[in-house]
Amino acid sequence: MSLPSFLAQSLNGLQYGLLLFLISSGLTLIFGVLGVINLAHGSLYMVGAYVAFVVARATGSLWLALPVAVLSGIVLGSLLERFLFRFFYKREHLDQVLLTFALILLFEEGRSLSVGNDFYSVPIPQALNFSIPIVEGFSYAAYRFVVIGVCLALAAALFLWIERSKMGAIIRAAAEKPEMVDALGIDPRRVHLTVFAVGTALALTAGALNAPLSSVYPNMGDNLLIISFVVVVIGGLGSVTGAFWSALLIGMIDTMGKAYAPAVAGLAIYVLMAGVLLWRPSGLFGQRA
Amino acid sequence: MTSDTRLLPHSRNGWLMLTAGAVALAIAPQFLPLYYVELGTSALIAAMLALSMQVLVGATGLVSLGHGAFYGLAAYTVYLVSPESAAQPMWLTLPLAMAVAGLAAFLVGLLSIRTSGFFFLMVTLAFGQMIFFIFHDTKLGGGTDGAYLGKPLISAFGATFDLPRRQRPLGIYYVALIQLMLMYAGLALLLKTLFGRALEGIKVNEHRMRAIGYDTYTIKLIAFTLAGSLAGAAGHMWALHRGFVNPEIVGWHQSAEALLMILLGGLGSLHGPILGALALTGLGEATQVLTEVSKAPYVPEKIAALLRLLGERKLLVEGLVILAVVIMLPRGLAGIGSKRLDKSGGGHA
Amino acid sequence: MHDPAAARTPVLETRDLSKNFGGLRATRNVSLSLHRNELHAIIGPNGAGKSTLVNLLAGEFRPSAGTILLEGRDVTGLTNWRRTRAGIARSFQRTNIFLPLSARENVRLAAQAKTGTLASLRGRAAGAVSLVAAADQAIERAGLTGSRDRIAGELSHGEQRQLEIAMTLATEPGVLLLDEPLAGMGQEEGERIAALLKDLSRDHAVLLIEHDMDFVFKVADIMTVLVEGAVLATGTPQDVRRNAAVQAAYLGGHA
Amino acid sequence: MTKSNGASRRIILKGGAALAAASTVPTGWAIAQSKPLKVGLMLPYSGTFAQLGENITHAVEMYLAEKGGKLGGRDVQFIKLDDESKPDLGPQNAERLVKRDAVDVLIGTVHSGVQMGIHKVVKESGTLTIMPNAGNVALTRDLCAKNVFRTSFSNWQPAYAMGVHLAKKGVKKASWITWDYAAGTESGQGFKEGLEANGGQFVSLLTLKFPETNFQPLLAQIQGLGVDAIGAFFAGGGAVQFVKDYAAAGIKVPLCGSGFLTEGTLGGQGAAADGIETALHYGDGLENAKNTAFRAAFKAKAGREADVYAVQGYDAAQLLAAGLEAVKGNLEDEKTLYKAMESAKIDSPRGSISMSPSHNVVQDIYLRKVTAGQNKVMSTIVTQLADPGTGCKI
Repeated sequence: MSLPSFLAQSLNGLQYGLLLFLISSGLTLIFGVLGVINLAHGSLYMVGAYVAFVVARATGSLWLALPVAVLSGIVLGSLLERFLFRFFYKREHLDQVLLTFALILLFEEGRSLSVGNDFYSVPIPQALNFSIPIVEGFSYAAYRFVVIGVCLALAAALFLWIERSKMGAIIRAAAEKPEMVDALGIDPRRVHLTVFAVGTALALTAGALNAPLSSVYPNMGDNLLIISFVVVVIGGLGSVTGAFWSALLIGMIDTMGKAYAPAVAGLAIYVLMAGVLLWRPSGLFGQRA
Repeated sequence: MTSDTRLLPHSRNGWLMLTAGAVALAIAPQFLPLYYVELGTSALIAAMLALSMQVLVGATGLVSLGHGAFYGLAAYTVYLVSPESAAQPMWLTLPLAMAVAGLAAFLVGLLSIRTSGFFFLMVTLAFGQMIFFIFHDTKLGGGTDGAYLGKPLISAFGATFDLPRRQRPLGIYYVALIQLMLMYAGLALLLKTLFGRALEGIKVNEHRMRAIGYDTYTIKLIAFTLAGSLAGAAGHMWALHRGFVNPEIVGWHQSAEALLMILLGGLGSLHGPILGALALTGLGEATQVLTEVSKAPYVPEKIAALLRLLGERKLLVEGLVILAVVIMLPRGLAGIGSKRLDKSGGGHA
Repeated sequence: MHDPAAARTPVLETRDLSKNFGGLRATRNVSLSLHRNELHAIIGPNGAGKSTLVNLLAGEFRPSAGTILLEGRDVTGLTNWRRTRAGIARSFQRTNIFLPLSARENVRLAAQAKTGTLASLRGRAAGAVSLVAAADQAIERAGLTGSRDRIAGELSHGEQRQLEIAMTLATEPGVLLLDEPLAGMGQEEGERIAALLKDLSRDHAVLLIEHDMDFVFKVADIMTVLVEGAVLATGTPQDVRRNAAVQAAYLGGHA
Repeated sequence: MTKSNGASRRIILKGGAALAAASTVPTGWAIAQSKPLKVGLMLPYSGTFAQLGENITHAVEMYLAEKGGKLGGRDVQFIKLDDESKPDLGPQNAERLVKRDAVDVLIGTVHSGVQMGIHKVVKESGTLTIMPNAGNVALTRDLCAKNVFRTSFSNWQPAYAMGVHLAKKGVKKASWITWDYAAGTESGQGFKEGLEANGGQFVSLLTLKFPETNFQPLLAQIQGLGVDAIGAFFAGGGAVQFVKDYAAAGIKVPLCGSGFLTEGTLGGQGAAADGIETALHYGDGLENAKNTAFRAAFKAKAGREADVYAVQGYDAAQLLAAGLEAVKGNLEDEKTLYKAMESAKIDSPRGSISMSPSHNVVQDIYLRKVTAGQNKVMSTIVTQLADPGTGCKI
C-alpha cells in the first residue's frame, strides 16, 4: 500500500460515505421522529436517480434535474405522509414493514412501466466532463468533487436546520423521546409532514446527484437500503450526527476493504455493525435502545 | 380457564376447520397435475419456514432477519454431506441439517439476544449476511451459481421408500406435508406448556417478565435455537425437493419473504403463516391465470388488456394485494371470518 | 411505636450504595436496613433519587459503588430476574402489567416464574393447578378476586395498581419494593391500599415510596428521607417529624 | 444509452401456425407428428437482461419463419416464460415449462445461476435443452448432460483468446478485473490460461461484488500493480460504467477484455471506449453472406441491429432444426437426434460452428477493436476454439 494510492482511496471512501449520509440521514430522521421503518427508502433513492435521468434526457441538462429531484422529493414525501403513512403511526411496526414492502414493489413496477427495465447512463454535464490527476496514474472525475461539495453543503444545511431552528429542536427531542412531539406546542402533524418530506427529498437528491456516477438500473436502491440501515444502526437511531460519522466510517471501511482486503470486504461492515451493537446496544450516538 | 395460548384455535370449530384444511392438503395431490403437486411442495416448504419463524415473531415477539440464513445453511449442509454422486438417507441428513441450523442459531442467538427491537432485527441481519457471504464468496458451497446435491433418500428404519420416477414428486409432497403437520403439532404442544406461556409473556411485556423473575434471555435463546433448527428442517426439505442449492436461499430475502407470509397470514395465530405461504405461492400462479383468462374470446378488449398487464406484472399484483391486506385486514388473512375482537383479544376467556 | 432493634439481622441491607449517571449523582452513599414485619417508607422531593434507589435494589440498575445484602448474602451482582427469584419483588410507579391477558393470567405468570426455564418445558399450562391456586391466593390478598377473570387492560386504574401488587406477591418474596402504589388513586381506594400494606408488612419487609405525606405518616413504621440522592434522616415517623434538618429541607408544613 | 422496446415485453403465446383442430383420430407416431412441437423459451423478459431475452426470442422466431413455420416437418408452438433472472425461482420456472406445459424442447437462458436450476430439472426430465447464452463452464464440463447443448460460448473461451492475443503481442504481465461471480472468475481463469500458455504472467484477479458499480477502489490500485495490460469482464450497464470510470481515472495501462465489455454498450460508453481491444465470437464488419442476410432480416423483424445474443439465439434454432430434421420431428428417437446435433456443421452468421464432445460450441474467436462506435473485427485470434470440457462424460 503506497501513500498516494491510500490518499486516492480515502477520497473514494469520503465520497461514498457522504452519499450514504444523504440517504441514511433521511432514514434516521423518519425513524427517529415518526417511528417508521421505511423499507421503501431505497426505492426513493431509485426514484431520484430516474427523475434525474428522465429530466436530463428530456432537457439535456443535469443542472435542471437536481432541483427537479429535490422538488419531486418534497412533493412525493408530502403525499406519502399525508395519504398513507399518517394512518400507520399507531399501528404495529410490522404493519409498517408490510406497507413499505408493498411500496417497494409498487415503485419498482411503476418505474418499469414508465421508463422500462434497461440500464441507462446519465451523462455528466459537459462543463465538468474532465478529470483531475490526483496521484500518478490515477485521476479523479471533476464531477465527483462536485458531488462531495454538494453533499457537504447539504450536510451543513441539515445540521444548521436541526441545531438552530425550532423545528430542529423538536426533532432532536423527538428522537430521544417520541412523546415529546405532542408536548412541545407545535402541531405534530406539521412536524411529521415536514420530516417525511425532508427525508424523502434527501433520498431523491442523493439518487439524482449520484445518477451520473452509478447510472440508473432496476432495483438500484436495494443494496443501498441495507447498507443505509447499517449506517443508521451504527450511528444510533434518530441521530443525524451519528448518521454522519457512521456513514463516513462505513464509506471508508467499505472502500478500504475493497481495495486492500477484497476477500473480506463484503463481511467487514456487518462484522462492524455486530461489534458496535454488542458493545453499545443503542449505536454510537444513540439515545435509546 | 385462561390457560390456553391465543395462537391456537379457541373453539372446537376452529380445530375442525384446521383439520379440514389438513385433509384438503392431504388429498389435493390426487386431483392435481404433477406440476401443481411440485408447486404445492414449494408452498409447503415456504409454510414450514414461515411457521418456524412464527415461533419468534408471533409467539415471542422477536423479529429476525437472519432466520432465512439457518434455512439456507441447512440446505447447504445437505449439499456438503450428500453429494450428487452419493445421496444419503434422510434419517441421517434431516437430523444433521436441523442440528447444524440449530447450532448456528444458538451461536447467533447467544450474541444477538442481548439486543432488542429494531437493533435485534439488524444484528440478526448482520449475522445472516455473514453466513450468506460464506456461501456466496467462498468455494465451500459451489460459489455464486450454486451446486447440485444428491436428494436425500426417503428412508427410515432400514427401509427405503421409493416410487417410480413419475410418482416421486408425490412422495416428496407427502414428506413435506407430514413434516409441516408434525411441526404444527409439536409447536401447538409447546405453546400449551408453561414455557409457551412464558413466551407469550415475553411477547407482551418482556421487561415485566424479568421483573417477576424470568430468565428471559435463556427463554428467548431456547426459542431462537428451536426456531433455527425448525428452519433447518425446512431448508433440508428444499434440498430434498430441488436437489440444488444457491446462495440466494441463504440471503436476507428469504427472511423477508417468510416475514411477509406471517404478516399476510396473521401474527396472531400459529396457522396464519401457513395460510400466508399458500396465499403468496398461489398469488404468483394466479397472475399467470389472468394472462390465460385475457385470451378467452368473450373478454372485452379493454378488460383483456388490463388482465394481460396484471398477468405480466406479478410484482404489481403482489404489491397491490399486500397494500390491500395491510390497509383492510390488520389481523392478516387468518383474521378473516373470525369474530372481531377488541385489541386485547380476550375472546377465549 | 416500634423500635428498629439493631440486634436483628436485616432482611435487606445496603451499604454505601451510590449510582452516577454521567456527571449526575443520583444516589449517594445510601445505607439502609429493611426488616421483616416492618414498613419502611422512603420520602423525599422530586428528583431525590427514590425511584433510582428502588431500581438499584431491584437490580434494574447496577450500582456505581456499594453493596446490597439479602439475608446477609451479597446480591449486588445479581440481575433483576435473579433478585426476584432470590426474594426481592417490586411493583412499578407506572403501571407495568400484561395488558392483553386476564388479571388471573397476569398473576399466574408471576407465580410460574419460579418453575425454572427447563422445567417449564415439561409442564402443561392447563395442568398447573398449584400455580392457579397460588395466583388466586395472591389475587385474594390484593383484594381483586371479583375482577380476576377480566382483561387487565380493561381494569380500572385502581384495580391495575392492585394487580401490580398481586403480581409481586405471587413471586413469594421476602422483600416488597412498592414504587408509589397509590399513584393516581382516589381517597377510598387509598384507604383500602393502606390496610393492605399494613397486612403485607406483617410477613414481609416492605419498602414503600410514596408522595402522599399523610398516607406515609399513617402507615410507615420507619421512614428514610432522601435529598439529592443522600439519606438526610432515618427513624420512626415521630423522629423524622421532629428532625430539624428534615423540617428545614423538606417537610415544612408537616411539622 | 440503450433503448428499450416496450411492446415486445409481452409474454404471450405466438404459435408458428395455428393449432389445427383435430378432425380425425390419428394413432401412435402420427399423433406426435400432427401435434405441434412445443418449444419453451425460458428467458428474462424483465429486469436487467430483458433486452437479451428479447433479441434471442426474435432470432429464434425469425429462423422458424425462414423455415416456413416448421421444424423437422412439425408445426412449432412457442411457450414463453419470464425467468426474471432469479436463481432461486429457476427450478420452479423450469418445471413449469417441463411439467405443466410439457414442452418438447427448452431454449434458455441468459443468467448462469438460473441456468443451474434449469439444468437440474432437464437433466432429470431428459428434455432437450439448448443454452442460448449462459456461459458457466461447469455445464459443459463435469455437469454436462446428453440432452443439453450450448450455442453461445463458455466463459472460458473469449477470455482465453484474449490472453493468447496479449501474450503473443508481447505483454509480459496482466491482471483481470471483474465481478466476483461465476462468469467473472471463470473468464479470469480462461484469461490466465491463455496468457500463461503463451509465456505471459498473470498477476492478480481483482474483484468486486456483483452487481456493484462502485469501481473506484479497484481503479485506484491499478497503477500499483505494475502490469502492462488490464483485462476485464463486465457486461451490460456495469460495462458502460466501468469503461467510463476507467477513462475518467486517467489510467495509462491499456484496457482490454472479454467481448461483452463493449457489446451493446458502445452507445453509453462513447469516446471512453475508443481503441479498446476485446475478444469474442462475433463482431461488426464480419463479412460473410450469411451474416449480411441475417442482419438485414433481424433489423426488419426487431427494428434494431442484431447483436451477438441474437446470433446465439438464431444458432440455437439452427441446431435444433439440424436435430429435428435428422429424426423427422420424432423426438423419441433420442440416439439419432443427439448424434445429429453433435455432428452438425452449422453455417452461423459468426462463421462456421460445430459442437464439442461435451456439447459446447466450437467457434472462431475474433479480435475486435472499438473504432468509430463499432466493434470492428481485426483478425481471428484462435480458429475453432473448443472449451476443454474437462470432466465431461456423456
